[in-house]
Amino acid sequence: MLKYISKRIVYMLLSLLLIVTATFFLMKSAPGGPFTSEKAVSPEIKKNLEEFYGLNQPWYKQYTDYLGSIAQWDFGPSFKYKGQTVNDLIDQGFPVSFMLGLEALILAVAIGIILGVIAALNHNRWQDYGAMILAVLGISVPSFIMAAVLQYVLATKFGLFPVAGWDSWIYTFLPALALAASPMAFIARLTRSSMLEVLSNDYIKTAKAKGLSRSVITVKHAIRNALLPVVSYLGPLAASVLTGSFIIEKIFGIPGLGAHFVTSISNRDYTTIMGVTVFFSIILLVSILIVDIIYGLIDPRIKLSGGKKGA
Amino acid sequence: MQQQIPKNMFERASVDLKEAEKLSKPSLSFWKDVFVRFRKNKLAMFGLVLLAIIVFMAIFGPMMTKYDYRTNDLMHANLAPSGDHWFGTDDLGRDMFTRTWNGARISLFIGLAAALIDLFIGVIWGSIAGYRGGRVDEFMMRFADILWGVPYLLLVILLMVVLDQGLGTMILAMTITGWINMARIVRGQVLGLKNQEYVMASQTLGASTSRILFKHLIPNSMGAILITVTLSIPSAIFTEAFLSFLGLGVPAPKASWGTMASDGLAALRYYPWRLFFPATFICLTIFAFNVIGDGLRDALDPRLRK
Amino acid sequence: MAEKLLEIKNLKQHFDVGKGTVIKAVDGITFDIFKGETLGLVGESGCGKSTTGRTVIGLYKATDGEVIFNGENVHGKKNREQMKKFNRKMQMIFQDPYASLNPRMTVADLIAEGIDIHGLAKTKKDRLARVHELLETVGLNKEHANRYPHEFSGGQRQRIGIARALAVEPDFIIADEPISALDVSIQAQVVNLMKKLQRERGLTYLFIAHDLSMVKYISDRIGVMYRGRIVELATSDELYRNPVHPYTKALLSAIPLPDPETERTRVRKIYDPESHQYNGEEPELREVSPGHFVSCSESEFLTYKSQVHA
Amino acid sequence: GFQKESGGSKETDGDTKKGETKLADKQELRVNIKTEPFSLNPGLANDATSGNVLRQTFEGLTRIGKDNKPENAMASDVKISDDSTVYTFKIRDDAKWSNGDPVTANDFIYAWKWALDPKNESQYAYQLYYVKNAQGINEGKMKADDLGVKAVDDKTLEVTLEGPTPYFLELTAFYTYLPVNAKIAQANPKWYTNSGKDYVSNGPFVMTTWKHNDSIVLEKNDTYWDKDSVKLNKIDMAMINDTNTELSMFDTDQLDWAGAPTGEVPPEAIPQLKEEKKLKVKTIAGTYWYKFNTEQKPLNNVNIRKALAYSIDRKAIVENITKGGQIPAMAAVPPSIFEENKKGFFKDNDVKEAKKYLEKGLKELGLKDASELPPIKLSFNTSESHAKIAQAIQDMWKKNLGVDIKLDNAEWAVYIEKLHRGDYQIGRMGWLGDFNDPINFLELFRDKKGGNNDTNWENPEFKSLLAQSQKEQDAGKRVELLKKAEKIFIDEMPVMPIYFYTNVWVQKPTLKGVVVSGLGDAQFKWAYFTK
Amino acid sequence: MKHLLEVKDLEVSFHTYGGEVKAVRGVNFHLDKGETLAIVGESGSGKSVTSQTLMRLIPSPPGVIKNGEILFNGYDIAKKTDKEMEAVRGKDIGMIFQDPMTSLNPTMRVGNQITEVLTKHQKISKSAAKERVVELFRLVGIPFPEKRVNQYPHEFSGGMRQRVMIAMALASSPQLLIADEPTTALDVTIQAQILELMKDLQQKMDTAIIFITHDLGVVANVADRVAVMYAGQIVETGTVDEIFYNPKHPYTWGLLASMPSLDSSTQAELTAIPGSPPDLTNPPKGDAFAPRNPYAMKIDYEQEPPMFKVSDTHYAKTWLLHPDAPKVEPPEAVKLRMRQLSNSYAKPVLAKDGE
Ligand SMILES: Nc1ncnc2c1ncn2[C@@H]1O[C@H](COP(=O)(O)OP(=O)(O)OP(=O)(O)O)[C@@H](O)[C@H]1O
Ligand SMILES: Nc1ncnc2c1ncn2[C@@H]1O[C@H](COP(=O)(O)OP(=O)(O)OP(=O)(O)O)[C@@H](O)[C@H]1O
Ligand SMILES: [Mg+2]
Ligand SMILES: [Mg+2]
Repeated sequence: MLKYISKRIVYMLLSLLLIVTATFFLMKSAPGGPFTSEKAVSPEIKKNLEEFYGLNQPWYKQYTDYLGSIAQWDFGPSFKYKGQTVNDLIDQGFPVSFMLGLEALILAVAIGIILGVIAALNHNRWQDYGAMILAVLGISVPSFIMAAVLQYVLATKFGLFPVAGWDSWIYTFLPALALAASPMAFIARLTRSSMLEVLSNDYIKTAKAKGLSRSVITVKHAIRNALLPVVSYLGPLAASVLTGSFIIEKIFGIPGLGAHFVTSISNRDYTTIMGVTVFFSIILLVSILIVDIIYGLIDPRIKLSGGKKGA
Repeated sequence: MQQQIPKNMFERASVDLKEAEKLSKPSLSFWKDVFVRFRKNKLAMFGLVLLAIIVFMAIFGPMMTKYDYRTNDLMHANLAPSGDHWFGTDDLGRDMFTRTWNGARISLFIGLAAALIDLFIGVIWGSIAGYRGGRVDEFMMRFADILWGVPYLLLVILLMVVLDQGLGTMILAMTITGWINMARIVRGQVLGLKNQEYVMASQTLGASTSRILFKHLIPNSMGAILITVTLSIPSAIFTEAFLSFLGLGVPAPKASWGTMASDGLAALRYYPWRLFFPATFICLTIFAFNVIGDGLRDALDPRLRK
Repeated sequence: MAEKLLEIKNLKQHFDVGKGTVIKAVDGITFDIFKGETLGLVGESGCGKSTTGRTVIGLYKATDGEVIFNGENVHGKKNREQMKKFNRKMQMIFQDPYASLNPRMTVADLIAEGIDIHGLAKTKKDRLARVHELLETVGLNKEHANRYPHEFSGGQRQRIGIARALAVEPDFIIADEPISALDVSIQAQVVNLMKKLQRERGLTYLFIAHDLSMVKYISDRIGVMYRGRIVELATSDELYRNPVHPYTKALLSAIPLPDPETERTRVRKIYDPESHQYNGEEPELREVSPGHFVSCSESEFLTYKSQVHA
Repeated sequence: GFQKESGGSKETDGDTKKGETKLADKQELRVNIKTEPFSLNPGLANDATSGNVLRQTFEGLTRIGKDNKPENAMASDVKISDDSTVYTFKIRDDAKWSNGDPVTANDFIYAWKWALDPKNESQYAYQLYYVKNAQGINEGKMKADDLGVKAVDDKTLEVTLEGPTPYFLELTAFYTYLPVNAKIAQANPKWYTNSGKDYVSNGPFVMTTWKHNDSIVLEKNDTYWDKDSVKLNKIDMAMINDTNTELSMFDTDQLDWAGAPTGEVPPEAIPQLKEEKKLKVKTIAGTYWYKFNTEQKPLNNVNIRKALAYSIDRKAIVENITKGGQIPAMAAVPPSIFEENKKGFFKDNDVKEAKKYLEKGLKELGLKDASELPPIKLSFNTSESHAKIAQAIQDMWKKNLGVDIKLDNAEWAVYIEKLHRGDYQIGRMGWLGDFNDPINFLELFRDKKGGNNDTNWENPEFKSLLAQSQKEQDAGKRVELLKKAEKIFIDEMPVMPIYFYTNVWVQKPTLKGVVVSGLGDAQFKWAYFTK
Repeated sequence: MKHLLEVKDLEVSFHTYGGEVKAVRGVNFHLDKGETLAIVGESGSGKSVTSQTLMRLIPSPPGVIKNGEILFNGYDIAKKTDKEMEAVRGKDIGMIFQDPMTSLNPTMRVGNQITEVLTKHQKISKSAAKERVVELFRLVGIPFPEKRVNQYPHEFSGGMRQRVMIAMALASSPQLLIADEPTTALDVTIQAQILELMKDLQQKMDTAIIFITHDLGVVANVADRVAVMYAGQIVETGTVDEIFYNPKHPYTWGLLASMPSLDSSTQAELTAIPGSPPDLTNPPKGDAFAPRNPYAMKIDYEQEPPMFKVSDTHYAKTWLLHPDAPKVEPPEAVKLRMRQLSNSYAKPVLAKDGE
């Protein structure tokens, strides 16, 4: 186990290095720069600015400098927000996004699984079709439409929730719901299909033969096994949900991290691009690792020894 | 009470042993069998009909009105649905009915094209990773992680700069990361299937990897693959809208459901029909694909056949 | 005796199942199989019979030891061509007729898989003709070619599996419990077929099974496995008449016979692995009488020898 | 505790009559500033959002008054030398920083030098280039001490300019010219990154809370010299970057003001708001135009350019698409500067004339028909309203001239890069005046390779007229020169104006006294709520 | 005396895409306390469906009980609701499934899978249940039971898993134990152990056992009575001696003949029953076995044979017992077994309805 994890961590660092490298060169080759503006600055000033930010250095120097400072968890100053460092942006934004994301994730997982289970238990009955229609809505209505419609109907029209802002719990409800809708739908579909598969397994019959009630069988025997495919989907999902969504944060005026993923790129805010990418990638890689470990915990048959079996 | 049975009934009847090997069920080919089963699934058939209607409308819908999708009529902007404009008009006074069905062409094409390409790459990638296992698997899946970690927006911006705007570029942009989900899911399936005896049987016959993948592992992962494909269609439809923002989508004034829906979203409070029609048809299409996918999966499931 | 077709020398197959545990599924077995014979392999479930079979055919990479087939090392480095050649000569029939046929392929495609892989048919017609011929060989008929495995009964499926193995005209077939999943009457179908094929084509079998009466019926010689090792190897008659190793005795004493009266009076011998007095000596396969090998220590060897000759 | 009678308040707000004014108990304004400001250091700010905050918290030598003219602020008196190049400002005695320190001439000098110091990488330092040697210092060619400023004494600031600058007093109200408390800034170089005791300002309000990317809270500054005019106790500035959300928050009483200049009203909402008579509209100094790349075929032909420019129906665009009361632009300089430009230099939607030009242009190009024109691509940066206008114009050109063009949108940075590189044919752009003077619009096109020209157009006569205007001391004559230049510009049509910008917004009916300047800046100094 | 279990005219069908599969077509049998009934028959003949119907475990849909009664202790199980069945399953009736590889939940410790039964049906504490599980493990011969209870199924060999299944079925000392091919996957030594174990328990607790298997040796070993099934029907039933020493049905003959005996020559072919079982969606007219029956008569293709009574306990469903039928010789292998049993009637008689 420990060996496995340390091996995975080495892979993680390697992946991270590759992500950083790819991002660096993509960023450098994208047209425009941090000082691109409709009111062009004079070449002298531009030169000064570039000098200040080290952008006049040859690329390999810039690249190694970036790597060096990333290794020290120092992402440098933001180009877009003067006087703030990228670390500041992450420190301010991430807790907010994380809270919201966690709420959404819990919502998505809980409701998604419940819907999927209900649908599977009532295969081809109205509950199944109902859950299916909800899921189709969730899948085919993307979060930005979901967010706007929820906001308009529940907040603006009926005043049940605040329109926007980030204050108390009540402010998190709509954005979390909008954020959760699509993954919830996918989880429901996934759970349903794997539940159906699990329910046709022999050990469910065994459990019935023991005289266990339907609910006990569902909870203790079926769901756990049906969750495996859901869990493997959760890794990448958790990473993107927990680091915030640009569109949801924009619509609901939430001071999260998600905005920086998009604005940093439109602003060509190089340091922020690198910073948030590194941050996101770490979360991504860690959550994939965690998911793999959880997978092993749920399913004792999965061995974490590095998966080198005779093929 | 016992009725009398004629004596000759107790004569030996000749048994044709060859006859005994005969199967009593009529022979159906795999696809025919699938089709028969599929046809019995009412919901799936409904989905098929729905999709057929949508495709029909995409082809003929734009011809049903006297309007075209691009001519402005600023004096008649944002009209609610009426006898003249069945789906109303948009903010440039263009007929929403015509635009909706024009958009259907693009969105359906893009949805299917992207889904198929995702399917192609994802299935091959995932199945090779899962089947080969070990270091190959590690390498391939870590590559997917890396691609997932690099900011998509940057990738797309660069694509746009390097390549010309066009259908090919757009589809490339959509599929550059789209296949990863599929790959993950197929890999999981293959991991479970590769130790099946029929795979081993094929190995002992000296089958090549590609043969094992295409003849054995992939056909038997169809269920999960179908679910994922039906999910990648809406995501392609909306990715196109997102790409339009970056200048990579279909160029204005051409319409697509995705761009119409995001345009309509801004007008939600005032001209809700501008969101309603494209969004509804997206939902209906996805619904159709989902029930068709479910039906197909059931029809393809060997455990359901007897 | 006839010439050796297969030599297995000190074959080992260990599985690393993580947490530092290694399962020694096969732990140093040595035996030969002669051309045209059937070697039966019996033993406790989980003693490594299937693993032996799979390692011999190269589905697993052996941890140690050699498998020499027709004078060539199976596990030696080989390119694809050599591998393919080998695959034509050695084939396998699997235990589970349900799991070993891909449910999404027609019988024709299943049987023709080997033909396709090895390019044994020039034309489509030729291919079909071969499939029909094979179907006939295993007692099925042409109409079955376009059907799917689920449409067949277990015995028929197992025959399809045999036809698939025969398609590449192998010399040697490993049959891993080919009849365990079948009911008695159908077992007979399959066993008859296997015997017929052996007569007609001079096939050599490694026949793995639990059912000792069936094994005895089909095998020329029988190997008894226990915990990854061969404990006794002899001709079938000899083994049944003069079992030497206590595990073999226990095994034979446990065979239920379809006769209620004998069953009521059956006394079972119980094997206790602790009963051997090895004194730290590694037991070895020793020939207690011509062609009769038993795994034992020096001291046991003498006792066994005297038993046999008594 | 706000006193009802306040001597300092010069009530001129149009829609309240004296005597009726009953102040509400709660004097707290909630506005939206859309995004996190780039920087709240006056020397670093380079964006409207920062400006909107700084304008409330700081005060320059002058301030744009309610009448849209600069009036004395920190300065109690200004003397201008005869050649208009030396300005002597007397700083008022009661000018204080929010921590009680007096505002001195040195605070200005410190702030300006700091902004010009290349080390401080201020992107708006060029706003100070009117001051003698500023450019040289900023480009690192001169020492900071060479700057044409002098503290005659603590309260007297003498500024020497590069040349006569008729609009210099407008400039001193601009945020780059704001002072900074030198004592604090020297002690704590990071004083401006957060609210707190080091964030001192000299304007009507002080910033008390700054939650980055979330909100800013301003409170009334008790040390402000004109604090009696200030009635608001508090301004809450939210950062909501979504127009529909902003309007919804206004509708649900989470904001008192939605729309320009701090925020934005969604164009789709405008008709209804207009109907409900809620919408406020104010023209501002800004022009929305399409640039022609005059070196690209067929746009190198002036007649083709004119044909295109004459044949679009600007009225239809502003009435049906932008809807915010924008004024069709048939000139370059906005009417808030040149009143008569409301009419412009040519007729809107003059299809007949356009066709003539087209014919002429085609003949010059040796083509028979519009369909033979080389392909034309109209580029714009991604935005819904740009896209709509582009589609409307595309349609108009097709209908009116039979010219078929392609549309091409791009992400902002990519687009700007393309434009600056000259890799375009027709490109959308807009210009919002930095100060209320025609030169700000015309000098963009002085040099072919000037940073903001992009059209590759140059005209010696135009150039010389601009140069003359800079030297002209007489305001009337100067205007004549500039008008002449504009005429040439429109004749040559390197840029096709479409409309003049407006600010549209909605505000609480009880909110009064907010001043929106001709440049579209908001000042809350005089704002208050009635009962 | 009342029987512990009495199955009358049981008919079970599955509604599938291909039509109605008549898996069980009128099955009658009974079972007393402490008795072992072995059910043998071809794959797909409805053995598992019959036994699972006794516990109401057939999946529904698609399965339905079309007809019949299952009287257990006098109550009709066929009429119970699912909720009521929960109290019966695992407590009064225990079941061992055919496939030990898939019948245990792979993600749950084996110990817990058994504790579940105990806590459900007996009011005992968790720790008491744990102890009882260890005891059960010892009883079924699993070494190191204290350690083994905390392992997962995949860590057990097939034989051990099967023993876990048995321990589970025995946990609450059921009155009826249904064992569906419990030893098919096991080698003979372990099979023998398990058979002994079951007999042992039966003696202690007076359990009735239904034992399903293909292996006639096992049948000879465990059964008191035997039922032979073919195509959803019981075609012959009798005491174990009657079936082995005086079989009457040609299918039973076929089964007995196809077994090699340890001393049979390896040269002789085994006598297999040719062909494959009938399609139960369309059961043939007449005797379902007719197409594979070398003794088939014309009537076999026309009319379903009635049940003939050969002795008080021995019934067979074949026209060969009809007085008009020609006398036939069973195959050689069967003839060797045949002996005259004392309780046989002089002539088979037609059984009365419901017997
Ligand atoms: N791929 C594998 N990974 C780990 N352990 C394995 C693997 N395959 C087999 N084993 C283990 O090796 C041992 C021998 O297994 P094998 O399947 O060869 O037994 P067998 O003699 O064929 O048993 P049976 O009669 O039940 O089929 C078992 O303990 C099994 O758990
Ligand atoms: N869920 C189901 N759906 C449809 N048909 C079914 C189902 N379960 C069983 N059957 C059918 O019922 C018939 C009897 O099956 P059953 O499992 O009882 O056979 P069996 O005698 O136990 O065979 P085996 O010896 O192979 O276990 C078979 O024809 C089978 O196809
Ligand atoms: Mg095995
Ligand atoms: Mg069964």
